[in-house]
Amino acid sequence: MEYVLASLVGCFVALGVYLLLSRSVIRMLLGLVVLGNGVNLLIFTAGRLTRGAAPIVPPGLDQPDGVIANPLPQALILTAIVIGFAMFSFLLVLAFRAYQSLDADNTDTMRVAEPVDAPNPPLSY
Amino acid sequence: MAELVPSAMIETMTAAADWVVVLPLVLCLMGAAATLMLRRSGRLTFMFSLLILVGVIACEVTLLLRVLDSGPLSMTMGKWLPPFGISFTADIFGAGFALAAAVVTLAVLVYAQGERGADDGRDGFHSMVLLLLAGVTGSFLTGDLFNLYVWFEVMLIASFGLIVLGGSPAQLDGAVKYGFLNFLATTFFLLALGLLYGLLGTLNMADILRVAPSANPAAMAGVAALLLLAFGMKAAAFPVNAWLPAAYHTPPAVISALFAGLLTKVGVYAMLRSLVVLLPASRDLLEPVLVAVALATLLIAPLGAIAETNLRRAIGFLVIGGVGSVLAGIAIPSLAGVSGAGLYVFHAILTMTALYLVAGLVERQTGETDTRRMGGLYAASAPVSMLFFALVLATAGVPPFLGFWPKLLLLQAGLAEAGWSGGLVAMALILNAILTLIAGSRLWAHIFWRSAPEGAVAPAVASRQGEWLRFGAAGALVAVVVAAGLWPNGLFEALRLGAPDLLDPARYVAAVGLAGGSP
Amino acid sequence: MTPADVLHWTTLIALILLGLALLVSVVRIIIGPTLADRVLALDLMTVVAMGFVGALAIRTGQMLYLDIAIALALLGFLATIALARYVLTRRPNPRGEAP
Amino acid sequence: MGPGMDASIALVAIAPFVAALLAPLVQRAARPFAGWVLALVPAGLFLLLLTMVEPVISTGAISARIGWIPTYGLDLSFVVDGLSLTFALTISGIGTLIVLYSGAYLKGHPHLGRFFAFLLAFMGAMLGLVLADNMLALFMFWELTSVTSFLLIGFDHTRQASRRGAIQALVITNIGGMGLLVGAILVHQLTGVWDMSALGDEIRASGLYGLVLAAFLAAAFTKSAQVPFHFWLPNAMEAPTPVSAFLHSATMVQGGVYLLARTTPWLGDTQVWTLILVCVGGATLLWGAIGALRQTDLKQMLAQSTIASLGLSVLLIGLGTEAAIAAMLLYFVAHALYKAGLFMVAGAIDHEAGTRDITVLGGLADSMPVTFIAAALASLTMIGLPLTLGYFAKEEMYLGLVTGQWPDIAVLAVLLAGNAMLAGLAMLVLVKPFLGPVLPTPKSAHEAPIAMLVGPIVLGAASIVAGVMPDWLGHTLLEPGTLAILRETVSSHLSLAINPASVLLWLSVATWVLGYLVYLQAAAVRTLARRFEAALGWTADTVFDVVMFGLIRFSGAVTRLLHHGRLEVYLVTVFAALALALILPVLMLGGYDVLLPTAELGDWSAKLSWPDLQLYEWGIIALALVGLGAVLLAPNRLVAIVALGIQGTAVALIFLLLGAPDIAFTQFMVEILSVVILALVMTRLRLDERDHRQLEDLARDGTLALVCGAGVSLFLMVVLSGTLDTRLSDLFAATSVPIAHGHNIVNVILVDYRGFDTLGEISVVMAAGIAVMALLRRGPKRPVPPAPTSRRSQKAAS
Amino acid sequence: MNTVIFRTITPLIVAIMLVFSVYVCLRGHNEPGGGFIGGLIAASAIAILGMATGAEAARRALRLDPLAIAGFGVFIAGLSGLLSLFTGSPFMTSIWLYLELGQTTLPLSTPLVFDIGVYLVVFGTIATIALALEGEGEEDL
Amino acid sequence: MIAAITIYAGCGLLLLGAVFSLIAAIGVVRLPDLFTRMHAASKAGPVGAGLVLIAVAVVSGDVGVALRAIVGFVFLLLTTPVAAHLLARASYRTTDQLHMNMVVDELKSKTGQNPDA
Repeated sequence: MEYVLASLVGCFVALGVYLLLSRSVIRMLLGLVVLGNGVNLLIFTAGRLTRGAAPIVPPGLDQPDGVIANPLPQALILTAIVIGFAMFSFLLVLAFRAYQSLDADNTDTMRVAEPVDAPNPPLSY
Repeated sequence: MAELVPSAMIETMTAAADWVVVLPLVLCLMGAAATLMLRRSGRLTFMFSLLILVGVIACEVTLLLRVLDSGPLSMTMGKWLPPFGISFTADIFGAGFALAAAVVTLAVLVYAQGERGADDGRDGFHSMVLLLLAGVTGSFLTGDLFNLYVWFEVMLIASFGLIVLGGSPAQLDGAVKYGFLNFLATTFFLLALGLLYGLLGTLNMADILRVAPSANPAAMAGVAALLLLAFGMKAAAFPVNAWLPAAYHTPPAVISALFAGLLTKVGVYAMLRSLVVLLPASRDLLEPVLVAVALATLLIAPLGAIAETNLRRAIGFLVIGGVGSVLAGIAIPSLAGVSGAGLYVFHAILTMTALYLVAGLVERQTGETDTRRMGGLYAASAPVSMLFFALVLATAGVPPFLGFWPKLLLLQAGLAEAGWSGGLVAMALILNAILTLIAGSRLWAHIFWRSAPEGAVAPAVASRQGEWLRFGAAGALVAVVVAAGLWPNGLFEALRLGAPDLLDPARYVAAVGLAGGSP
Repeated sequence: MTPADVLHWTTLIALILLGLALLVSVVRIIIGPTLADRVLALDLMTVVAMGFVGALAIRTGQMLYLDIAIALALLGFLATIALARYVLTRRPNPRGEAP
Repeated sequence: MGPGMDASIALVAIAPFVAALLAPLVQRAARPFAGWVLALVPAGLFLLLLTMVEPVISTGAISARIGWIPTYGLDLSFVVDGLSLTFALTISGIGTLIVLYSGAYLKGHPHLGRFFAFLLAFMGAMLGLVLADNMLALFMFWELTSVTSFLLIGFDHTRQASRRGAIQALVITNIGGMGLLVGAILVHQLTGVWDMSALGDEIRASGLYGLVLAAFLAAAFTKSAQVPFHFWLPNAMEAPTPVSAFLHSATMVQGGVYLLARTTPWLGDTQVWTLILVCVGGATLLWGAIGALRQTDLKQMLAQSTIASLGLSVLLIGLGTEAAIAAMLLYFVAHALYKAGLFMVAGAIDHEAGTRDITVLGGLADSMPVTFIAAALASLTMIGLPLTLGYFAKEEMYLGLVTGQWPDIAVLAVLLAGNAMLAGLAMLVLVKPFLGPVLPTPKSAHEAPIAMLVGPIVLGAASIVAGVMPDWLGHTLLEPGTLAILRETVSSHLSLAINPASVLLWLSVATWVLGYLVYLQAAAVRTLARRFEAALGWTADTVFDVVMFGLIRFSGAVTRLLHHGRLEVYLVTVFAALALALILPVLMLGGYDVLLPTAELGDWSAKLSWPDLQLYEWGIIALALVGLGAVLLAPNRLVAIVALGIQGTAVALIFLLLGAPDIAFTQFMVEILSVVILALVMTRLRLDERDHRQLEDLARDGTLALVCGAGVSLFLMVVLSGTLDTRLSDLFAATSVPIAHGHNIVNVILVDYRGFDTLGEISVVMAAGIAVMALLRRGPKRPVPPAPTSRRSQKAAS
Repeated sequence: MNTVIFRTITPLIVAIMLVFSVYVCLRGHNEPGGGFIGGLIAASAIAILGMATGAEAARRALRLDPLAIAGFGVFIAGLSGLLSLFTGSPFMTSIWLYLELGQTTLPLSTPLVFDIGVYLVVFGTIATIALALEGEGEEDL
Repeated sequence: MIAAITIYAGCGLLLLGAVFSLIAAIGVVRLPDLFTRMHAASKAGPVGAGLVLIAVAVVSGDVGVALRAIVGFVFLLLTTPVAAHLLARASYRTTDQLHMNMVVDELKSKTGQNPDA
């Protein structure tokens, strides 16, 4: 089961990377989301998988009865999801503003900060 | 399982004085929250954040003195025994860098007030500066790798907010590159963390030190390589440094200054901590890569500074060159090497910030960002030219400025290294110093000595408003750089006490006190 | 067959059916042809996913999964509304500009 | 050597810097007399140093030590011995006169205050350099001289030639300075000491001797303008004349000579040393002398002759005999006196007559008699006539070489030729401008102001006074000086008596005669030298430009190649690095072995067994894959966004299946909100639809993506092949209810065990809110801090 | 989007969502949920309100600047951690108070305060983003 | 015994719900145009999910859980129509090519040529 998930993680990462290389800012954002999901799944899988029992102590008990899923990676993933979502929101709005003022969604044409026609450095003292 | 319960929590009382390790961070965070709530109240936000920063600096001075006096200081949150809770552990390096970061933030804040003038702070500038400092402080002081990730992200998102402040097209373009590449870097970090957790089952740094030697060495080397990539991106090491020259020159000068002082330094510090301290065995396996990266960064970055005509972009390349120096120290982790790397970080935090602030003064005076259209500033403004001159020399590592001392230590480390790597690194350091000086002297000649080129408007009379704040902030930082270079004994004393902790972290581990997790 | 066995097998079948339903509805998302079709299929997928969560709650006996289903019921339509708004703005526009 | 002496030595090193800081204020306060006031500082130091002469003669050396970085074992240690005292006295003495002279020369210059500051700082650096015993302190002062001389040479900063000269000097001497630093570090590593006075034979005995020697020689040769690094020196003439007079007589360029002398006891006196120094010195001597004859500009002639003199000094140090060392010391003083004097004279001529070209000058002796006397005194010393200091210097030079052996004869010939040319040059400098018919000059020449005359006269007189007191000279200069360099007592044998039987006398006469011939044939020599240069087509000077411009062009090319501003290429780099980082270390260390089936069949079946998954779980995984495929194949961005929901739902369901309801919950919510925000943004964008990539780009990106994905998968499998230490989670499960009072362990981790992470996390969320607000707000009328953009765009805006 | 059906149903749905969000937040310590999810649900409610009535109206309905709410959230979250300074424990040590209110015991704890802080931060931030994107971006945020 | 009956009942409801969901999904794929697909999606879909929720309520045998399940069902009934309504409206107003399958366009006949014009 873990190996299946490991392969799935690879698929997520591959698609994320592929989308990130696509030059369209919106697609790149989707790539970030997919990549983020892949990484979350990776953390989850790395914490080993247990089917079924959620890490919740049933009411009235002091300790969970039986095997539970590893709670620590879950907490880490939750943090990572939230952070990823915050980043995603920002980058999305950034892409939107960049589109508004640069009139471009394609990174090929986003060349204001590092101009295409940068002149040769002056040969002088 | 029940027998674990009594050993889950710390039994002893925590002295209130121990809180200095966490207070700087909490003050920054709550200060940021409070300034955000106050953001519609005019100048109050500035005064308030100033107050917070002074408090932070006071705490950090206390912390540094304490750490110098009695070794690393640790606090594990929530009274849980490490490694169950999150440890915050300050050693001399971490505390010193945190202090330097707070000091430059203070300077930047004052400078910004001089530049922004009557701006009411509704754009959340002060909150973001404080958040950035919180992220940086957290990264310097944390003793838990996942926690480090969180503070990285705090720093990152705050820097995102700052870099777009003002929203010019160039800024947005730079921010897109900066944003994507840096967010990717932290994603890689997270990836490495997941794998590391899967290997070791722990995230506490001291605990990792204990269990890492028995883990699968191949997988650990892979994790180390991923960490190297992630931190290398954050630190702008060649060849993954592209975001820095793409973005640093786009926001207003104050923000560039803040970034130059803080962001890449956190990256190299994390690299120092993770590779040299935590995973020394894996670091040794990666040494050829580290050496190659250090060499490339040292040699290629100053070329950019020579080629670039945009002033702040050129300085950005100098920042990268400095990163190369620190990488050299990480590539040769002898006592001299890590001391040099640590001292270089300290130097770079102060000097690079000051350099950008002075670049801001230059741009204000000339009304230009391109050195080809600048000139005549030497005659027009002696103070600016002297500040710039001192900083360029400090960057190039000319004695007696601060930059010389780390360069000396690193060269010593390189020349003492028996193998081929030490000699190469030393040679690269020397070439870097020469190229940096060439770049600096050309900038100097173009901006200051040359008379203003044809068609350029005569240097504008800068607005008087806020001039004292701007000059005061930049001048004070330069004064610190010069003074620290002239009397570096305190720094060397700190290095003498602190550097051995990096190579033999026994004191660090003892301070964390891993009583809770002993197998 | 004890009730527990019945429960086991029914939930298994139900989950398989629901999983199948998810996959089938995805087909419409992929083939479209219009955006509205896709949005509709996405909406259906959310609803089916809600059913899946419910069935899983029965299967595992963890009734607290129910809250997820409730939240899905409450929020699932948000995405649909947002996308419907988008569909609205994409009205054919002679000048080819975003409104 | 009580604390008083320590304090005075420290004072010598520090006072000029303090004076430099105050100089602009003094200049502002004492406007016309600033030169006189500030000259008091070097004069005072000169007197202070004079008081040390007696102790040095009697004890050999005085050392002083100021704690600097005790932790690092680094003190500011100074040594005053015959060598450093000679240099320090010359520097401060000439410095006094130069400060005086500058006050008059640059009268009314708007930046005179700065000039004084740089000049005094330079002098401080130079004094520190010659007094320092600690090699790092030496290096620090060494670099300070480079830096301050940079500011001085470029003082006339609006002229490109000035800036070029300054940068050239800085770059060349800095390259050498790095050599000094490396040498110092190597010496420290070999011996464990920073103080040069503590060094003995260790270096010569070490295997690294060659490297150390190369490092120190690089420093000395660049600083002292030896061939092939000589070219910066003439260009440094772009500085105002007082600066040239100072830099090229007793300071800056003599730093290299000083360094060689200082290192002789523990680095010198080996075959390599002698060979290199003699060859380089000899070549420099001849090259410089010929170069000087080529010029007609007074300053350039003097500058080139300085190169020759430096070559001469280096050659003498290389010889390393008692006589040669004595000659070097005498020659240093003599050269400093006459060269400073002649430069000041040249400055006076330039100042008063408006030109420095000897072909258009003539007969100035009438209008500038005092200047003429000063020039005559200096020139006679340069020629080396008896009763001047120069005479002794020359005698001593020849003294050690009259052995009759071939190498010595060869060196002797070189020396003779060089001296002869210098003597000829001295005659040219004296005769052409001052004697002969009066030629019209741009300005009507008249006597220079007193402050400009004090210097050359005093210096000229000094060389005569020294020239008639051989015993005093031997006692106070030669004996302590040679003791310092050779570390053995040498008794002086200078005498005024002229012995016609001595070969030396006839060698001197030969020098003068040859010099006179050179003088007569100056024009012919000049044309010849110029033709030679023209035939060569390039000089080291042009090579410098070629190298620098090449470097700049190369930098430009590299920078444009690497920092082109195309994000996708940056990303390709990053992902290539990721692929390497994921795969290479694990592969090279054999990490994948755990995944390979081993010989036992049991492992095969374990590896190949069908995963333990229910059908519906397969369904969800298929859903995830289909979702990914849908995103990949989506015809436009919006479909991709919708398709993103599929994989999001699938991931959430996977989490739910595997016992993570909290994540599933969050994932659902985040997925929905992501789509909402995306849709909100997309309603305000209109984007073109297709993926634009070329086929080869697609192939490249696809390969990279597949490699990264496979790398992550394989790595994860390697990690999974081990067992996980779950003690953290075990404890959380055990204590969640009893101690932390929460049944949802994940939530307890979030708010208690690792609540600190959550604190950071919510800070991220808050910051994201601020950042988005900053992005979207249309702020107050005035844009927030004005980021100066290019002027063009500002114009466009206004 | 201004259909009668939508506008009519919106207040009801928003109210339900807000109540539900508080419920999810408060019981998060024992069952799935917690401040973050609660905050997301509440923010979604505001987003729906924004879609139905426009950003300005939603902002008015909210009364407070949503970013200030977020700031307040971080502030009280930090404050809940600082409280343990007075108990001689490290930062963020939980403190539990059991209030006896008649028969029932009301547990008050710093983790609860912390979780409420999380709720407020998420709510404030997401509401800011959603409303900012909803509006035309001309207002002085 | 009662417990067993509730379980059997719950199982039945669960299966029914699953089948409804599947039918809804198939309907969305098979039906010819958006508005007919909407019937499947917004009628059969919520019914399927609702039946599953009711099954949860029945099986759990816990009043609290049952209440929550019912509340969830109510929410579903509250929100799905709104979403469907808005989507249909938006789609009706913006697309032309789907109208060819329409036999009667009541909205058009009520409000004239184009309700939004």
